[in-house]
Order: sequence, then C-alpha cells, then structure tokens
Amino acid sequence: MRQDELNIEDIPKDYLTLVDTKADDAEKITRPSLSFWQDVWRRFRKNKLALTGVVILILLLLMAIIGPMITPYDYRTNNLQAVNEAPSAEHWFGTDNLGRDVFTRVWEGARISLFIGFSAAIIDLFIGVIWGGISGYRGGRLDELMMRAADILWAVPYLLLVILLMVVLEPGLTTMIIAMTITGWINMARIVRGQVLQLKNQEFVLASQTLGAKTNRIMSKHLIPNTMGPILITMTLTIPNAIFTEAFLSYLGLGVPAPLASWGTMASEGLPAMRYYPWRLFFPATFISLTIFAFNVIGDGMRDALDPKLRK
Amino acid sequence: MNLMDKVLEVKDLEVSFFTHAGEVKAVRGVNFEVRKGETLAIVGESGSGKSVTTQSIMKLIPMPPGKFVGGSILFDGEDLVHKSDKQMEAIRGKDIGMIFQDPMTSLNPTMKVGKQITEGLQKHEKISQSNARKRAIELLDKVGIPMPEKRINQYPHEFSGGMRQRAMIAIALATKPKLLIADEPTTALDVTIQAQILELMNDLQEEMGTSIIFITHDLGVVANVADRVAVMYAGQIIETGTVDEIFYNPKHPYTWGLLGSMPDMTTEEEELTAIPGSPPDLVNPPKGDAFALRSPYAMKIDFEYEPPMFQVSETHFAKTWLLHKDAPQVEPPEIVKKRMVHFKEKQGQEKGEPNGSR
Amino acid sequence: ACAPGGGDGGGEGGEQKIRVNINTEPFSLNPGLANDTTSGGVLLQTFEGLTRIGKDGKPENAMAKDVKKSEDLKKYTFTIRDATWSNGDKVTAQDFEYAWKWAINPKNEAQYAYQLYYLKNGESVNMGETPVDQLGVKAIDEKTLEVTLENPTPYFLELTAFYTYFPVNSKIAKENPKWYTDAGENYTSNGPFVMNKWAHNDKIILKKNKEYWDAKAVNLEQIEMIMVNDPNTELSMFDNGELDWAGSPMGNLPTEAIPSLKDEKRLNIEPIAGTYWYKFNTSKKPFNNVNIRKAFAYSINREAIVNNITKGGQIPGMAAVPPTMIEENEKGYFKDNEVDEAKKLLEKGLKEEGYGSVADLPAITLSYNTDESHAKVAQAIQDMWKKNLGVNVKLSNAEWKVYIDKLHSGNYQIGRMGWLGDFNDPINFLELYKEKGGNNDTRWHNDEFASLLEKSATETDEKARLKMLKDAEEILMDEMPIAPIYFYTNTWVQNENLQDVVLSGLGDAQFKWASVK
Amino acid sequence: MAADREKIIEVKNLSKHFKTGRGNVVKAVDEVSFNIYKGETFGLVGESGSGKSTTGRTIIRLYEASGGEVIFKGENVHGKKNSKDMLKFNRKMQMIFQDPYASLNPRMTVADIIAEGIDIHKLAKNKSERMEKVYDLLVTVGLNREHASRYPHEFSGGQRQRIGIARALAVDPEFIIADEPISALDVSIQAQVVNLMKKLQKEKGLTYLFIAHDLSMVKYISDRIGVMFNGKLVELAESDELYRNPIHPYTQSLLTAIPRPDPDYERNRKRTHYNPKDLNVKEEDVSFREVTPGHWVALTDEQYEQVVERT
Amino acid sequence: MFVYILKRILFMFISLFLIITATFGLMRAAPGGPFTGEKELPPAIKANLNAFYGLDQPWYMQYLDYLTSIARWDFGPSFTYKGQTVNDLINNGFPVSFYLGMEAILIAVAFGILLGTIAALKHNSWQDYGAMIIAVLGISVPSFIIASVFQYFLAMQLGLFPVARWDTFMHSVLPAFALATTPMAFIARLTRSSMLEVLSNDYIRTARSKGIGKNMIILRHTVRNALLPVVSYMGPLISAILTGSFIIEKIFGIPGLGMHFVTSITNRDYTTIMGVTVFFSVLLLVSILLVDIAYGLIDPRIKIAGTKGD
Ligand SMILES: Nc1ncnc2c1ncn2[C@@H]1O[C@H](COP(=O)(O)OP(=O)(O)OP(=O)(O)O)[C@@H](O)[C@H]1O
Ligand SMILES: Nc1ncnc2c1ncn2[C@@H]1O[C@H](COP(=O)(O)OP(=O)(O)OP(=O)(O)O)[C@@H](O)[C@H]1O
Ligand SMILES: [Mg+2]
Ligand SMILES: [Mg+2]
Repeated sequence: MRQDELNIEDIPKDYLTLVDTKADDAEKITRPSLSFWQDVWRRFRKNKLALTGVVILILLLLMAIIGPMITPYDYRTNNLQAVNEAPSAEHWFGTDNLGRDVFTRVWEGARISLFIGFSAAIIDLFIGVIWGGISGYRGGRLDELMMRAADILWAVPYLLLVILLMVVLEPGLTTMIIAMTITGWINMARIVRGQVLQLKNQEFVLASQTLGAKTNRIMSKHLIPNTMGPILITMTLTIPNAIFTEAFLSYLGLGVPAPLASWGTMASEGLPAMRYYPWRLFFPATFISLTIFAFNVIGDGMRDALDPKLRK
Repeated sequence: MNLMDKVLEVKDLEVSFFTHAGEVKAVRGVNFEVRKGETLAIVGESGSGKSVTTQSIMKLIPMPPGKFVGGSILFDGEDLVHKSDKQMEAIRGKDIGMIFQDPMTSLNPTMKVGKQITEGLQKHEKISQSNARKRAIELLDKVGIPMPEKRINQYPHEFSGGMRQRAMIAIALATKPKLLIADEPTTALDVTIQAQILELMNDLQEEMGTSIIFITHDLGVVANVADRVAVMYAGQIIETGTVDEIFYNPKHPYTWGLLGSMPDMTTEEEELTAIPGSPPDLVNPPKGDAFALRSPYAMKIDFEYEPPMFQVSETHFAKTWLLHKDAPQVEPPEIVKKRMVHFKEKQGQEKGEPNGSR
Repeated sequence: ACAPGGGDGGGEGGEQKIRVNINTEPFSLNPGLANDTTSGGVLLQTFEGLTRIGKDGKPENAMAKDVKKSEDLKKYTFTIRDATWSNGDKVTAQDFEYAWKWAINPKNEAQYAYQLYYLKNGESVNMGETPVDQLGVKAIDEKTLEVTLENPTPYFLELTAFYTYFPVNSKIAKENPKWYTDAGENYTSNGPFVMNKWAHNDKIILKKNKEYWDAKAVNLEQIEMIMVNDPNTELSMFDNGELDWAGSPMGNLPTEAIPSLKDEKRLNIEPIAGTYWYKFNTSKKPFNNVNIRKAFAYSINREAIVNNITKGGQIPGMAAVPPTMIEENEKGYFKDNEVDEAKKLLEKGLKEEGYGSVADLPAITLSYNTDESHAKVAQAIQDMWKKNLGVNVKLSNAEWKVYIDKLHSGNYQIGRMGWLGDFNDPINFLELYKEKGGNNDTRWHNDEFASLLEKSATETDEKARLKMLKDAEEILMDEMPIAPIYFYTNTWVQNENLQDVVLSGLGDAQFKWASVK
Repeated sequence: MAADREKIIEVKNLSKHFKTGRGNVVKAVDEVSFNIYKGETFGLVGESGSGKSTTGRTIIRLYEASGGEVIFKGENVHGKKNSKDMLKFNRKMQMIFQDPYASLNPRMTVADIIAEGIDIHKLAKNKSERMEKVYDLLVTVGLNREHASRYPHEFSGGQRQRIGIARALAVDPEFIIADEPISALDVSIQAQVVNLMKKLQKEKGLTYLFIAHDLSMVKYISDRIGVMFNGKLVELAESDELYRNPIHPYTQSLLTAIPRPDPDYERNRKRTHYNPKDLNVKEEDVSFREVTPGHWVALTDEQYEQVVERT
Repeated sequence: MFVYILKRILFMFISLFLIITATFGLMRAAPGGPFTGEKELPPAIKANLNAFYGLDQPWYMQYLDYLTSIARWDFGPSFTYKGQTVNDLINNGFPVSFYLGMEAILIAVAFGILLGTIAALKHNSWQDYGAMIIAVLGISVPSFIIASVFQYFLAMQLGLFPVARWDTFMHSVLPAFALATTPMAFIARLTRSSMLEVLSNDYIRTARSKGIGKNMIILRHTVRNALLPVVSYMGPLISAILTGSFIIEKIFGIPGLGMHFVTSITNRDYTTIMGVTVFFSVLLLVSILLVDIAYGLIDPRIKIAGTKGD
C-alpha cells in the first residue's frame, strides 16, 4: 500500500485540495475500445486449442493448393507396374490400385472435399438460417407449415431424390451441391428455429419492433447475429456430413467423375484394402478427421468467444 | 460487546478471477466481523464485490477462474480458506446457510420444492424420509406459504416469485445455521412481498438467534434490517459503522451519493444527487482512491494514494482522505446535511437514555 | 485346393455340414418365378430337371431316364425316372407339364417365361394369343413327357437343366398356390437337397433329401446358406472359420484380397462362360465409324488390366464368345494392345468422319454402372486411350437401373456391359447383336451376321453349325460394335477338406457330389 | 382541471388475455381505462405480474389487444393500419425497456443501436448526417461521442439504460412508455436515469407512461399515478393526493411497504397487509369511480359511500 | 394435452399423406422400373408383369390404389421377392432393426452422456480434451469404417466377437457399437455443452450451498436438466438409426429393415419403397411426437401445448 511511503500525519497541503473532476471523466471507459469482433478475436486467440485448429486448417488449405504441385506425379496417370506400393521416398503416401501417387491424389482430393465441406456448410447455413429464422420468428401457422414441410422432406427417401436429380442434371460439383442442399439445411433450420423462439421475446427485438423494423431487419440485425454460437456448432457437424455425402453421391454417379477423387471417395475405396494396403485408407481418413477436428475446435472456440456470458 | 461473540471474522480477504481479460481483483482486502445474533448489512453498487466476498465465505467461488489471493476467513475460530471441499461440505448448509439473489433461477426447475428443502436436511442430519418431509412442511408453513402439504409437491415454476424466495429461505434455514448469508434476497421482488420477507427474516432471527449477513444495495432495506452496515466500493469496504452512524452521519462521499440518490416520499422537485459515471475496472483498479474519478470531492491525493481507514467513532470507520485532519471541510449534499442534523439531535437524546437501540 | 492355414474350422471333424454364402435373399424359390443367380444357386441343389450338367460339363440324364429326339430335332420324348418328391409323392410327367405351363401362363408373373419360348407356341401363349394348352409340352402318361419345339434347338438338353425347366409338385401347387414362399410341408423338391429352413434375408438351411433317387451319391447332410452381402465380411468369416467357401459363384471375394490370397496359394481360379465388354453406340458419331471403334478396341492393354487390376486370373478377351464355349477364342480375333495399328485406324477413321486430328475429336464419354471394379477398369482404359490414342475420355457412372435405362435409350457413347451365359452355347452370346432393338444397345446391325445366326438355328449338323457361329463372330469382331475386355473367371477360397464341388462352365456350383473329408 | 388539457392517449376498456396451455386464459389486463395528458408523466405501479408491462406493450401494439381500444392523438392505434401508418405511429410513440442488458443487442455498436430508428425511418440523408444525429443524442443523454463505436457490454447498467433512451429519442417521439426503466438498476445509478428523463421532459415536452413497482421513485417523477392489481386498475390520482390519501387497501399496503433509507422510520414502521380474500368483495360489485375530482378508485357501492362520508 | 395430441396426430396424417404423394411422384419419375434389366424382357412378358402388378393402370388409379391399401396398412406384394408381401418384409425385418437400433441408441445415449458429463465436469482438463478427441473421431469416422475396423481388430484379431451375422447377443455388439459411434459422439458434444450451461446455473450453486457433494449434484441436479437437448435430438436420431442401418446391416449380414430401405429403391420395388417409407415416416413422426411429450415430462416448466404461438 502506498500510504506506507506517506506520512499520514504530515501530508503536503496541496495534496489535500479539491480538484475539479469533470463529468466527462466520470463517463470515461478505461478499457481500450475494442469492436465486438476484435473482442471476439482477442478471446479466441487465448484459446490454444482453437488456434491449433486454425493452423491445421490453414495448412490443409495450403497443401490443397500446392500439394499436387510438389510431386512429379499427377492424380490420374496410371502406373500399372507400381500398384499398391507402400509409402516410400518415391511415393510418400504410397500408391493406389492403379499405381497412382496417393500423396498427389490426397491433396487433389482435399480441394474437392474442402470445397464441398465449405460450400455445403455455407449453403445449408444460408437456407437453414433463413428457413428456421422465419419459421421461429413468425410463429403460428407459418411455423407449423414450414416445420412440417421440413419433416416431409426429411422423410421422403433421399436416395430416390438423388436418383431423380441424376437424371435431370449433369453430374458435377454443382449438381452435387444441389443434392446435398436438398435436405442438408433441415438440421440447421431446426436449431435456428429453437434459438429464435427463445430470442424473439428479448427486449432488444421488441425495441426494434417498436421502432417499426420489419421482419427482414429483425432477422438480419438482431436474431441471426445472436444465434451464431449454435449455428457454428451445427456447422461443424454439417461439414463431415457433407464430406461423406459427397462420397456417397459420387459413388452413385452424381459427383465429380473418376479419376478425380475426394477424401470421402478415397476413404470408401480404401476401406476394403484396409487389411492389405492400409495407407490407402489411413491418409484420406486421417485428413478428414483432422479437418473435422479443426472445425470442431474452431467452432468451440468461436462459441466461447461469442458467448455473452463470458464477456465482462 | 463481547469479543467471544464473534461468529465470523474476515481478515484482509483478497479474491481474484483470472480471466482472458486479466486478473479481476474482485475483492481487494476486506475486513469485517459478524457477531452472534446481529445483522450486518453490506451495501454497495453492482460489481463492488459483495457477492464474491460472501460466496468466498462459503467457498462457492468457481475455481478456476476464482482464486484466494490472500487473507483469512475465521469461522468459529477456524480458517475456512484452507479447508478442503469435503470439509466444506460439512459446513455448508449446516453451519452457514445462504439465500441467493434471484429466486427465479436459484431453485432447480426440475425438482420438487419439498425435495429441495429436505435434500440439505438429509445430508446433514440423520433423519428419515418422512421426518424430513414433516420438517419441510413445518418450514414452509413457518415462512408463510399456505397449504404447505400440497406445495411441497409442486415445482418452482408453480410458485410465485415471493413464494420461491420464501422457499429459498426455508432451504437455508432448514438446518438452523449459525450464520445466514442473504445475498440480495429481495431485489427481484416487489415492495409488498419484500416487506413480508424482511419481517419474516427478522422474526426468525429473533427466534433462533442466527447471525445474518444481508447484502443489498437498497438503503431502505438496510435501514430496516441492519444492526451494522459495511459499504463496499470497488472490492473494498470504504465505510462501516452502526446503522445510525451510516445513515445519519456518513463520512464517505460514496455513501453520501448513495443516500442522495434515493428519493424518499418527501423528496420534491429538486434533482436527485446521482453518482455520475460507472464503476471502476477491477482489472486495472485506479491508483489511489477508487472513487475519486466519480467524486465531486476528489482531492489531488486521491489520485495518488489510497486512503487508510480513518476511525470516526468506536464503531465507525471510513476510508477517505476527507477525514484527514488537514483536509478541507467540504459541504455534503443537502440531504446528507439534514441527516447529520438529525444525528446530532439523536445523540443529544441518547445521552439522556443510553443504549437506545431497538 | 491345398492351402496351408485358413479355411480350417469348417466341417468340424468330418461332419458332413458346410456353410456357404449366397449374398442375398433369393428372389424366389419357385423355379418358375426365379430370375436371379442367387435363386438359381439354391434351386440347383434342391430341384432337378430332366437333365443335369454333369461333372464333365455335359448335360446328362437326371429326372429323364431316357430321351428320344426326332429327326428334325423338333420333338423330344422324355421317359421320367422312378423318383419321388421329398414328401414321397411320385415325380410325374404331369409335374413338368404343370410347371412349364404355369410359367408360360401370362396370368402368372414369370419373368423368365421367355426361357420357354423354345417350346412350340411358347411366345404366343405367353402373349396370350394362344391358349395355354397349345404349348408344346404334353404328358402322355405318368412317365412320358412329349416336348415339341418351335425350331430345332441343338442345345435343348442344356436348357432342360436350367431352373425354369424344373418340375413342380403339381399336387401341392394346385392345392396351395403359395407353396413356395417358405420352407415346410408344402415346399417339396426333387433334388439332392431339400429346404429345411428359410429365414428370410438371413439364411437358408438345406438338408440331404432322403427321397432323392440318387441319394447314395449325396454325401453332405446339411448346407447352410447365409446371406451376407459384403465381400470383406465374407472373407473375414471364412478366415474366422465361419464359412467353408468364400467367393464365386455364390459369393464374392474382395478384389483387394486377391493378390494376397494368390500369394498364399489359397485362391482357386476357374474360367467361366462370361465376357466383360464395352459397347459402342454405333448410331452416334464418332462410333458410327468402324475404324474408330476398332482403334479404341485395339488400343486397350487387356493383359495389364487382368494382371494388375482385376487380378482374378481373367483371360484377356479378344473375342465375344468365351473360350469355355469356343476354345480357340483364348487367342481371339485380333492382337491385344495393338497400339500402332490402332493409331493408324484412328487416323483413318477420323479422316472419314471429317475430323482434322485427334485434337478435334470432342471428349468421349465412357459410361459404366456404379461399381468399384468397373470404375477401376474404366479409369485404366481411360488412361490407356489417353496415352495410346491421345483421346480425352470422360467417365460417367450411374446407378444400375438408371444406367440400363441410359443404354437402352441409346443415350451413351461407350458403355460397359458383361454377359454371363444362360446356357452353354455360343448362340447365347451372339444372338444379343442379332437385331437392332431389344438388348442390342449398340444399334448395330449386319444382315450377314443375322442370317448366319438364323441358319444356325435349323442346322442339325453340330460341326457346320459351329462354323456358322464362328463366322458370325468373325463379322462381329470385324465390325466391332463391342470391344471385349476379358473373360470372366470364378475366384474363390474354400475349406481344404471340402471336395467334389462341381462348377459348371456357366459358373454354377453343384453340391450333389460334394463331401467333407 | 384535467378537462382542458390535451389528451395524448386514451385507453378505453383495454383488455389483453393470454391463452396458456390446457385452455386456460390469463387475463393479464382486464378492462383498464385511463387518459394521459400531453406533457405529463403518468406513473403505473402495482405488484409483480399485475399487468403493467402488458398494458404498456399493448398500448404500443407489441401485443394485439383482446378488447377495448387505445386512442393516440385521436386515432385508434389498434385499428387496421397499413405499414406506412404504422411507421408514422412508431415514430411518435416509443418505449424504454426494463432490462438494460437484454434490451441492447450485444452484437451492435452503440451508434448502430441508436441509429436504428433513424435508418428505419430514413431520417438522415447521408452517413455523416446520421452520425451527427447519433453524436447529438449521445450528448443529450450525457454520454460522449467516443462511445458511439463501442459495444453495449462495455457500459454499466446506467449508461446502457441511457443508450436505450437515446435510441427511443432518435425518432423524436412525443410519447414514451418507460417499462420499469430503473428497476434493474442499482440504486446508486437509478438517479442518473431519472434525472435524465426529467431533463428531457422539460426540454422536449415529452409525455411519459412510467411503469414501476417502487412508489417512492414513481411518486418523485409522476404527475399522476395509477395503481394496478391483478390486471385491473384499482386507484388513480394525482401523485400527492395518492400519497396523502390512499383509499384502496392495496394502495395502502403498497405505500406502507416502501422501505425508506431511514432507520428510525423503519424501526417504527407499521405495514398494512392486503389480501383481497380478507375483504370479501365480489368482483362484479366493484366499479371504478371518481371519489374526489381526479381521484378514482375501484370500489363497491358500500365502500364508496363510506369513503365519501369520510371526506 | 389430450386435444393437443389429437391435433398433432391429425397433422401426422396430413404429413404422411404428403410424404406418400411425394414419394409416389419421385418413384414414378425415376428412370427404370422394377423389371428393367440388362436383358430387356420381351414385350409380352413385360405386359404380363405390368398387368399382374396393376402397372398398366393410369397413374392416378395406381396412386389411389396405394392410398387405399396403405390406409388398410396393406402394402401389397413385393416386386422383387416373389410371394412375399411388403408387410412380411417389414414384419421380418423390423424386429431385428429395432433390436439393433435400440441397442445402438442405448449405447449412444449411455456412453454419450457419460463422456459428455466427464468432459463437462473436467472442463478444460485432459479428460475434457480426451473426450473431445473421441467425440471428434466418432463424428469424423463414418460408421462403415468403424464397422470394418471393429470387425478386423475385435473379431478377427482378438476373436472377442463373431465377425458377422445375427444370432446371439454377442453378434449384436459390434454392429450396435458401430452404429452408435456417430450419435454417441454427437450426444457427448451436446451433453458437454448443455452440462456446462447447467453447471453455470444458479441453482447448482444453491445445491452446493446446502453442502451437497459433487457427485450427488450431478446425479440429482444436472443430468435431468442437461438432458433436454439430448432428448430433442432423439426424435430424428431414432429414425436416422433405423433407416441408416443399411450399411451396417450389409457389412454384418443382418436381416434388418434398413436394407430394404435402400435395395427397394435400387430394385425399383415400388410397393416396398412405399411401404418402407410409410413405415419409417410413421416411426419418425411418432418419435418426434413422443419426444415432444417427453420434453414436458422431463422439464415440468414446459407445457407441450403452450409451445406453439399464442
Ligand atoms: N466468475 C467470475 N469471473 C470473472 N469475474 C467475476 C466472476 N464473478 C464475479 N466477477 C467479478 O467480480 C466483481 C465483483 O462481483 P460481485 O458479484 O461480487 O458484485 P456484487 O457486488 O455482488 O454486485 P451485484 O450487486 O450486481 O450482485 C465484478 O466486477 C465481477 O465482474
Ligand atoms: N406472453 C405471455 N403469455 C402468457 N402469459 C403472459 C404473457 N405475458 C405476460 N403474461 C402474464 O400476464 C400477467 C401480467 O404480466 P406483466 O408482465 O404485464 O406484469 P407486470 O405487472 O409487468 O409484472 P412485473 O412487475 O413483474 O414486470 C402475468 O400473470 C404474466 O404471467
Ligand atoms: Mg451480487
Ligand atoms: Mg413488467
């Protein structure tokens, strides 16, 4: 304590004179000004695990870009003299059943899987959030209608839908994304709806209503930004789902045509070889898990960073 | 007063929370004591550390991020700071009971009220299921809940706010604790129900001789319940004294602000004396007197040196440089001046008839 | 089959019990309704037709004690052997007549009724144009069955071994039209085994038929047929001693396991009557051009495919009819991997079609139905065409029915298909390309080819007939509406104690003579 | 004296019923009538759950009324209106909410929160004008320009409540409903908000409906006070009158329950209890009547006579 | 409550009707029919078959036929499995799928909650991270990979379980676990986060202030409350596990209903497609309803009837 240094009995006179405290000073906030996202970032940064996730994701993205370029092989040229070779100095991740370099193919596949993962997540997010948001916010009949519609879509056999799509559309990434979108958003919509039901009676929403705000505005400015936490968690589940749905759809002939192969396809194809050529399963499966791990910890980190309860 | 009567003695307590933002020094050297059968009121604005102080006594601070940085808490002569969780479990609910701030969230919504009352009883006393039930009914009856036999089988959401708070009181009192900590038990209630609850606590205290720590920031309530008052600001006690001393002869500008900001039924058109600004950041507590920045009576020294506790009377202490013998004489706000006049009159009377408490 | 390790545990101390996998639930165990190999695989053990494919792969008399053929090969008179159904009823000529007429009757839902079109009036009866009793089959008495054919059919005795020609216990079937849906009293059969239990989608248990006329020859007491539709699981179960047989013809081996099984010398390989080929859509550019078709067909390295990709001992296919039927076809009509020739042909073809060079040729789409192994072959061939011809090929796969639909409607350029022989005669492979419609997705037609097949139908001289068929095949290979890739084989592992399981050239397994050592 | 003043709001027999599960109906507001005059502060007090918030929210049409009408400057608020009329109405009537934490969107800057009304009603021609208005409003409520770019979580409760006030003021309303604007605040900063509201009333001629359950604060700020109990208005009078001469037993119990920061007073306080069941009064018999000019109470005939006799 | 359930049941019928209609439409629009094969059937045979199965009727007649027979809970004969009706297929397959599904759900719920609880209690400790890694693996490794890994290591190498098939309880362990991993992981994550939330509730502090020990608090005060999100996930989970068991059934050779869900479509077995879809839809709708009712039982505050609008 400072007063120790001070002789209480004998304080200089000028110390004991009133000073003028300005009213403005009283309102001063001593903490530096941080925007909401700066604040989120500051807290996110403290989360080591989440940062690890970011690093992993960046590395994966980087490898997806440069990975195929750093080998002398391409993803499709066969070498039937060198099929199913174990990892070696020549082929870091070994070769597959057509003698192609697994390393090259893994990173080529990363492009597809990461793209699919991201876009499915974003599209599901888009539709799910809007659908669930409107359903929850408007409530009543419309809510009932919209949720029952989701139930129906959920119950109709997906495989049939996909088969029909296959006939109507050209196979390829776009078609695949459409196919994934058909039912992918439902989960998201359910979650967002639940959140919105809780949020819509919050006073800041009411305040906006009394100012005359329309549904659009309330959704975009108030409801959705405050549902980010659960949305992020749901998204981290959407991504693995998308990666394997892609494999399934490619298998059915809806996705990227062979010899291009995503992680999901490579893992599914590698599975029967597990006992004989484990590297063909190991590498794609590991990278899928790593991606999902990264998304999960980032999602968790984001959720914590966005949580208003932890903010003080 | 007899020193042996001390139920609780808190010495130089320091509690911090280690968060992403840094060390939140929520309690920064708090000293107080509670004697048998008395009510100590702790007042102070939101975030001043009232709850953290009292929850520290029960060791209910979440750790991490919370941590005891220093000081001791002597309960019946034993230091609670170093007790293990298991040891604390034997004390919690049995010797010290606690009533929490928000009756709406402090009861488990999925457990019947009766069960929530008997739970603690069964833990601390060897008592049969049916006896515990009987006790619960008795307790509910005592706290004024009609038809207790029926009510114990209901869930909290079927109770009104006032009833929930009474149920909380019943839970805390079930084991007849020596010390009852009531953390803003009436803040969420409306005045009529608040009054009922205050009366109830008063009655129970007289009946059982319990010591009470009563936390609130409502000075009206303090005036009603307290024997002694401690005023907290920014993690420290800045003034403490008997209820009369605090209300009629306050010395700290923050206490003045508090008293000035409450209109009473006679306050007319004049402006209320608001305390401007917001509470200080406890991660980087201001140098010197934490209140200086918001105080109209701040002196230069306030920004440099933390004031010591100046003694005003045998029971009255205040932590402000204004009490320094060389400090300028300042004019407290009108309201406070009126109160001081009243105090002088009272003191005059008291000399005639000593020991004039209730 | 002398394999060290593995496949032990089987028939527990010489007990005559075996366990095999049949992949899936059979569609129907009524011979008249069955239309899939799984059903066929079961029926072959439980029923017996007039003939049976013997150990030597030739049809031999079974229910028929004696067969008389007319001069023109249009009339067959069968004398039925003294035999009984598993419930003791006599097997009669009427049972055959009943079964065949039931299957051909348009009121019944027999998908394979066309197998009976060889009988006189078969097709018109099935179309409802002729009454059922006009079908060319007649039970003269209990023991005599007279069969009249539409055309002389030199391979008719092969056909009578096929399940659609199996008899049915007419007494029971008349009383109880649903006799075939479950094992039990009503389910009687006349083959070496009788169905004891049918747990749908799970397993079928066959027991030795005590009433079988040749019961002496039958050694096995029980065959448990389980339905596990996963090759890896099948092999795992075999390795774990839970199966006595894994792989073809009833089940499947995982391709990835084949090299190591081969290394361990456990693998059995047997060629069968089946060809894996690519069809060209000859109605569309550029495959309307024979030189381009040939170029594509010649530039495939089949040797590499069978050695490195399929690995199951398949034979590179340079002919349409498998060598199990025509031995010389092992050599084929052209040379494998003839890249230089292919390049020349391509150049020529492109010129004919007005393309300046390969670069002008739009990317070719190679279609296949969704399957791991088809995908592999397609990718390999895609790469070969790219390397050898410089052609860009896109791959496109689709779910089976969608794929079939695509091919049937001519909505493809090159499509994969395979053919497994229904009966042991080259005609079965060649007639696929006889007409423009029907199964001929290539839309190719050649009058000479067609007339050769036509003539072979009435040719009674075996040698002359074979010559005609070979000539026809030569035309087919010269016009190249299809590019054969390889001939199928059966690959399997089996309990080393299990012996005398007879596999026919068509790839069927018969357990009649089998036993556990 | 009230008759010649301009009525800004007339609430006539307003009811709001909520359907809850099992077919039950909660009569949150039941046939409530009162007027508010231009420039005054009308206080509404009553126990928790008596329907104060519901009344306020129904007036501003956050809830559709189940019965009765609300006439704002001669126009029925609950009449069918197109969205343009609604927008106009939204400008004239505003609301300040109880919870300073829940009523500000944690993910918006203070500037965006305050400017929300400006954006919706397109009151600013361009960005800089919008920001100017925001700065003005901040100064008006005693905050400063730097606060505009900050987020609500950086403010104390009192400051937050002032932001809420600035948001309401942004559209230049004439009438503000303040639903317990201070109940959630710590006593020491309640005064900040009350002082500000008074100052604004003086400067801008605002009219307030001030909802609270703490009579001392309400009395301090209000000109007239209505007391609600169980969905009904039980007493209405000028604030001094109500304090001097509470007639309804609930009002009496409310007044005697208010704790005062005065230990001597508290030691001697006597509380009147109110339990409607004790009184043995049938609800049908009760009607709202004027006892003395401007002082209305819900009474039975019998009680009315007693009261009139007394005065 | 009663009225509410009645209303929900009415909605169920409407939903069901729409599902049937949509499925019928999709099914008929999909290329290929039940008799499409490599070898195209002679037209006569095709015509016979179509007549036999009523496919020669105009589509609306077929549609009405389906509707009326579905109303009688009679799904007609299977196109693929001659002599078996779709009801037979369901009656044979469902008990197996149900057993497997329930075992998997039990595993998923029990282990998921356990894992989630541990993670929440030891928040930010190695136990938390360990549980988290298990959960992430569970989410990211699909059931069919898990199944093969189990089969290889636990059945073949260690010989702890049979490789495949459906017979004794031991046979059901591996498939049930394989089926359970993903939902288990998800439940673990749900439980963890809701547990963390519950643990931060004031009433947990109240319980502690009574001197209740840690384990008791978890048992009595947190689990029930933390279960709500898990329960709301149960509705979709039940149907997902029952319909999603196809791959597991295939790998383990289990005669369940999940298989028909897929093969009926690839076979274009129209009646089976309809039957199985209707059956699963009813299951889904009922389980969603049950979940909503269970909600009210777990949390006395929730009046199920009061959840929708006002
Ligand atoms: N778990 C925690 N983590 C971080 N900081 C905390 C935590 N709990 C309390 N604090 C901080 O400690 C300080 C004192 O809080 P405390 O709850 O004791 O205030 P109080 O005086 O009880 O206020 P109120 O009147 O609002 O209840 C506050 O600044 C608060 O932010
Ligand atoms: N949306 C709603 N649905 C059902 N009941 C409601 C709803 N809103 C309010 N109520 C009920 O209406 C009654 C009046 O509530 P209201 O919020 O108006 O009271 P209040 O006087 O503002 O209370 P407080 O002082 O606690 O804010 C209460 O019984 C409440 O439970
Ligand atoms: Mg507190
Ligand atoms: Mg309210």
